[in-house]
Amino acid sequence: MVAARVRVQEADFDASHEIARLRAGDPRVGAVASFIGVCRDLNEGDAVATMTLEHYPGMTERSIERIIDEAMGRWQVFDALVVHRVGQLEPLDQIVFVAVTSAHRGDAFAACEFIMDYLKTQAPFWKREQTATGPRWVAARSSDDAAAARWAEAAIKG
Amino acid sequence: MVAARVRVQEADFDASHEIARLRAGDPRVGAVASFIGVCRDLNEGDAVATMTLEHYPGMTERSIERIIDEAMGRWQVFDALVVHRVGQLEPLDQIVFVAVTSAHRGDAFAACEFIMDYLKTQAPFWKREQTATGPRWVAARSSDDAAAARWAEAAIKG
Amino acid sequence: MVKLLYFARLRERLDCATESLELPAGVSTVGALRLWLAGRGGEWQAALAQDQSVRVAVNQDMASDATPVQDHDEVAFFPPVTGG
Amino acid sequence: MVKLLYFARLRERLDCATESLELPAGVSTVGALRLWLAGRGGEWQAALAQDQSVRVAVNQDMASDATPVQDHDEVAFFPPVTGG
Repeated sequence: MVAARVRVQEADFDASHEIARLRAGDPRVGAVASFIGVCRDLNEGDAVATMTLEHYPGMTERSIERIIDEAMGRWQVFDALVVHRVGQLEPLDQIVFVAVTSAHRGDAFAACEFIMDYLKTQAPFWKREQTATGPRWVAARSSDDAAAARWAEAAIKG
Repeated sequence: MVAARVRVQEADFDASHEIARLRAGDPRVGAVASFIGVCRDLNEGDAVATMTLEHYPGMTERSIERIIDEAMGRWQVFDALVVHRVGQLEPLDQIVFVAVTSAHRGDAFAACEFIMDYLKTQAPFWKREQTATGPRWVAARSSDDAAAARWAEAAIKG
Repeated sequence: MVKLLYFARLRERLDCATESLELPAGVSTVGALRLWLAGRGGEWQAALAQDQSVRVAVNQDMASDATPVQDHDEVAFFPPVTGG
Repeated sequence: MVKLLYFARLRERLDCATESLELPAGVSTVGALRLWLAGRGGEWQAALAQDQSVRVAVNQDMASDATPVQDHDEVAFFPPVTGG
């Protein structure tokens, strides 16, 4: 049985549940690195009331699958999972979950951070924030490009 | 109210619950990096039936507190938690949990991995494995020393 | 026909989420298609101008100006992504 | 008196988890104390010899051979740690 490695959904997720499923019955797993991205109440200095996440159905899943494949080629990892929420979210809400299982922690950490860095620059999601002065589309950050570039020359092939 | 940043316990833990507590009510948190160390069924090529974790009560908590302080001095993080189990464990059991909250993912990932790397070489825990040929104390790994050393010159002061 | 998709700020500016288009004569790359669409003028000109940060995907793979476009392709235009 | 603690493999080899000891004359550092304990011979000599990987903590801080030891200190001897 192969569970989906990528899910895009409106519903919230439970980290423990996802991790338990990811490593279920695999006694080779010694390390699980995971990441949760959370909706903040402040962005670029402005209070954020709500946020809406739009995506490109089909391409989103496809691009994240490719990022996971790339991570699994670079590091010794057993499995990986990405859950990304779309729709309307509020401060304190969970947005994204990435988990990676491996025999050893170094590979798990590296693959997990790599997946997040690439997701931030490659996966077609767009955030629109509701602030006191009205809605605005969140601008891409050059620091995210820099974070992804740090993983080096071997780009993800289209 | 300040919750303990370090817990040493026989009981299992729930990652979602710990993460929710760690970031409860703090809308500045945008990133939660976490790690779970898991008991494998194989070590150094031998099947492991059970494992017993011994520690040095008092010094354990103290040394991990110091590691967390060091991490919080190096990176912009809001809070961190370490839960480490002791007593008898079996393959698939969770051993250790580290979680770090931050505004941004880079700091959260770095601090989380730093804490794990230092914990592996600085915190007084010892594993004894039960294998087919009897019990044995797990040997320290030079790769763990190397992982900790990579975080550079500034050693944690005694 | 090619299927065109617009996302996020670009969708709002153009007031268009999707359209079907008979590939214009002489248009066989992403760059040429973008130029042709900008030629519609108004918001299309402003939003798709070369100095705008517009990303393009062909059949759900990231593309560049040189990427070929042919009949039945799905071509999406969108701003730099901001998920995660 | 100093309180001495032994952990893990060292505790098992020495068959001793903890003891109280009147600090011997002339013993004022971790290195000197370890040497004095090794002088008990047998397993003590074997387990605490200089070529053994033994870690020492004084009052729950990691110590080196040069770390001072004085009355009322808690001194722990143990193998390299293997938690996590």
